[in-house]
Amino acid sequence: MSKVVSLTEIMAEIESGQTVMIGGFLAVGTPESFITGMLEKEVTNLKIIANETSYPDQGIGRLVAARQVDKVTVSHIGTNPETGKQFNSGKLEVELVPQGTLVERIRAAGAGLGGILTSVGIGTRVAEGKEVLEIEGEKYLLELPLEAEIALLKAWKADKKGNLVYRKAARNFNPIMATAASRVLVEVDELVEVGDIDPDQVHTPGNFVDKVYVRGESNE
Amino acid sequence: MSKVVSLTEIMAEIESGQTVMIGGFLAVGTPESFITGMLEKEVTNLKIIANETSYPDQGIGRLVAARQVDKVTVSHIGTNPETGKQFNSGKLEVELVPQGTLVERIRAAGAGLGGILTSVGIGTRVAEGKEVLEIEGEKYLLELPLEAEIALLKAWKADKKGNLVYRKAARNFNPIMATAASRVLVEVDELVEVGDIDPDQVHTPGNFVDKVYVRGESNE
Amino acid sequence: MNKEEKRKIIAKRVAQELEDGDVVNLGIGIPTKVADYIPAGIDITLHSENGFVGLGTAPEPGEEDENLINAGGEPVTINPGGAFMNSADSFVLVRGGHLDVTVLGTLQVDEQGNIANWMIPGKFVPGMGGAMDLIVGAKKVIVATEHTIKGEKPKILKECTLPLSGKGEVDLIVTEMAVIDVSDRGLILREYNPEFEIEYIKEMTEADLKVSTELAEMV
Amino acid sequence: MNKEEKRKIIAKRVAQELEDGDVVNLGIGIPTKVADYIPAGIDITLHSENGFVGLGTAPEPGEEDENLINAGGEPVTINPGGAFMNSADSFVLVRGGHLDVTVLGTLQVDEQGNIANWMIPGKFVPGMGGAMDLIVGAKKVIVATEHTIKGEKPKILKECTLPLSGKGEVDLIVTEMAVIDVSDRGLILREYNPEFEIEYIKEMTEADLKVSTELAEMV
Repeated sequence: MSKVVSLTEIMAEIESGQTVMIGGFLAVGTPESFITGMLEKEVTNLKIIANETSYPDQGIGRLVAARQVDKVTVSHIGTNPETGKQFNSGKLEVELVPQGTLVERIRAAGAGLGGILTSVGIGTRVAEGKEVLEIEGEKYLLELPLEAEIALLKAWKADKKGNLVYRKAARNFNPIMATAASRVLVEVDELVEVGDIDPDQVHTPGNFVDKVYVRGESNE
Repeated sequence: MSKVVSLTEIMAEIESGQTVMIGGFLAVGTPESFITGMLEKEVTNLKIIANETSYPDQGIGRLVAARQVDKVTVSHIGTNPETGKQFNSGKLEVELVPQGTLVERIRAAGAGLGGILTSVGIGTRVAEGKEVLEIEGEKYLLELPLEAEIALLKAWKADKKGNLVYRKAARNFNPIMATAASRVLVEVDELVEVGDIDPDQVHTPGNFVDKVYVRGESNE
Repeated sequence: MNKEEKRKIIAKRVAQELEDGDVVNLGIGIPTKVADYIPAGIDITLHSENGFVGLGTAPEPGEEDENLINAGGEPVTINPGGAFMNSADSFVLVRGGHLDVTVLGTLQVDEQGNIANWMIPGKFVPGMGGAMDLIVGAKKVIVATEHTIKGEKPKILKECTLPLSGKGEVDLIVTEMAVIDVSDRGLILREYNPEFEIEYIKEMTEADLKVSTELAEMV
Repeated sequence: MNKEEKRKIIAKRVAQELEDGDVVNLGIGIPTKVADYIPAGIDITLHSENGFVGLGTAPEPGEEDENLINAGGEPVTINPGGAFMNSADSFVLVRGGHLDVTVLGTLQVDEQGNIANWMIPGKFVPGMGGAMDLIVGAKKVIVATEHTIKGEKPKILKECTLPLSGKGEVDLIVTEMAVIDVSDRGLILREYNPEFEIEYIKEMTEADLKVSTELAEMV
């Protein structure tokens, strides 16, 4: 019943063309072993949902630089010139979403909500093509859920049931993405026994997690 | 700069007629000292937002039994016959909300959202009078935010900055209500020094909390 | 068959519907008893909507924890590997497709899969608690109920007369007499308790009950 | 006055706007420098939108923590009493009325309080990151910016020409030349840097600049 697997087993789930959420904020909290695995497996035409596209030599940025990505749904691309270049030449589709709206749309999918109303983006290009609702004189955008086939996450500690604890600012999008994808695959620094994590201090309950890979374990 | 105060200072903030959120689930996670204080102060005409009305001799139920409440917005009243009696005789207004919708409406207020869309309640009395939106063939109720003037919460540990840690099933509505009221007043079992709580294990950051009362402290 | 025997038959049969790895929420009453009959060798995670997964057995007398109750207010325990969460996250789990099965009692259920279990207007208005969320959110909704009210009045109706808790959401009905699938073609009697004649079961069911071509005895 | 001097004047002046107990988010660039000038004796909590409150100073060289960066990707520290949170909760804080002040740089700002700081179509499209959320969510929006582009071209306009980040949300503009209130009556020059003539400041401002009856020198 252990959810702990090899990197090979993780990689077997990732295919070209998938919509993939990847945790992290400027590569902090990103599962770098999974990114390396995807580079080696040469999966292509990925649609990635993440906070940003990181740097060309780190995290998600490496997949962009290797031209394995068709579309990114992110809040920022400024730290990765490669993203801008591919976007300008029409090789990469970029959907820019305000950061708070982005994570709330992911949460909405994970929470089974049909959408959320936010005033962020009203009066800007973000509102283009979106339904506007007026409630008590205030205007709100209807923002729709964002879900994925796969979530690739990074945590600090896991137990064999998949309970997760994140570390410092590496938490960021990871716990929310854990709720919003059909398959949730996690890279961790450390594996502990079931019962070692205080139930009051679990950040992501194991039932949201499908597979756990312990970083640095031999790839059996 | 310490947020720790006496029960008298807490009670000075609570007035008749206020809309008050009270944490807890069947009195587990409810600030009983605050309830006792409200009974003694005899504040009346309260509008209470909570999971349920507990039992007549516990938690929120005591305020109902003492007829200090005009309206409750809750998911359940079955454990407190006094609530049902006052409701049937027209002395108490009861708004029943599905539990998940209730907490999500509170969260929406705390999160600055204009509302959320949920399919819970579609085809039932809960949908009466509410706007229904259809998105990709699926029907959703538009549920609006619920906010309060005061939130009365119970935590296990606090530091002097108001960082909170909850214990076991006493967490329930407390962390969400902490985001949705103008004033957030918390009863805790234990006070620790600033820095004693690992920043990775704070459940409610101190900036959401206005005042902390340590249960059992002399009422100075 | 007394009330206790009926409840045991129902709880035992519902337990067999659970599959290894399922996350399950058990309602108050008969559904709570399902936990006692989970087949050995399968790993079920019980969810308690007041904010945790890994719900365990009742504590030994004197070992109760004042901070640890189930959604019915009873003292409980949490298993190793369990996790507490706030109520918002608890219903993220319920509504977001992360709950495999919910088992609920009911006042009425009908052949369209409608369920009414939260109020009798003018008489009894406890409220829905988390039931409406569970009914909409769970992948599979199992109604665990005595077949009739006081051995006389059908609870399984052509159409619910009480205010609904959920519309078209019920997948399976388990009673002391029968296991009934709710399908597009209506109610299908999949299994029956041989202590009852099929004609009697039909009589005690207001809804039209089609007999499955693979009808079996309840075990 | 070189770029570094300008930035210092701006950051120092913005810091004086902060009040004891404020929760504050500082954007990248000049706003980040505001932290260096927070007046002694007031307690400010800095929020970092990548998921924590209690943002501290830069770590000593060699003391960097790979899991602890600010929203600009720089290594930082967290103060005692700080708290980490996930990105959803981080923006609950931002949007829900829990953030007292946000300080942001900009490309353009105008006399209606509009701000444009996320893209130059066809040229430069970094994206908005968390800026749009901060602009709508913070109780007070302070724009901290050099008064002009390269000492020549006004940034404070009658109407922004670039795509907006937020509409009518800016409360205060602080530059190396001036402190300007955004009011219902338009832009009000509240303070000026005596190194610049008021006429020159007006000239370097495309928007109409009304002089406050209580005009003071920037300190």
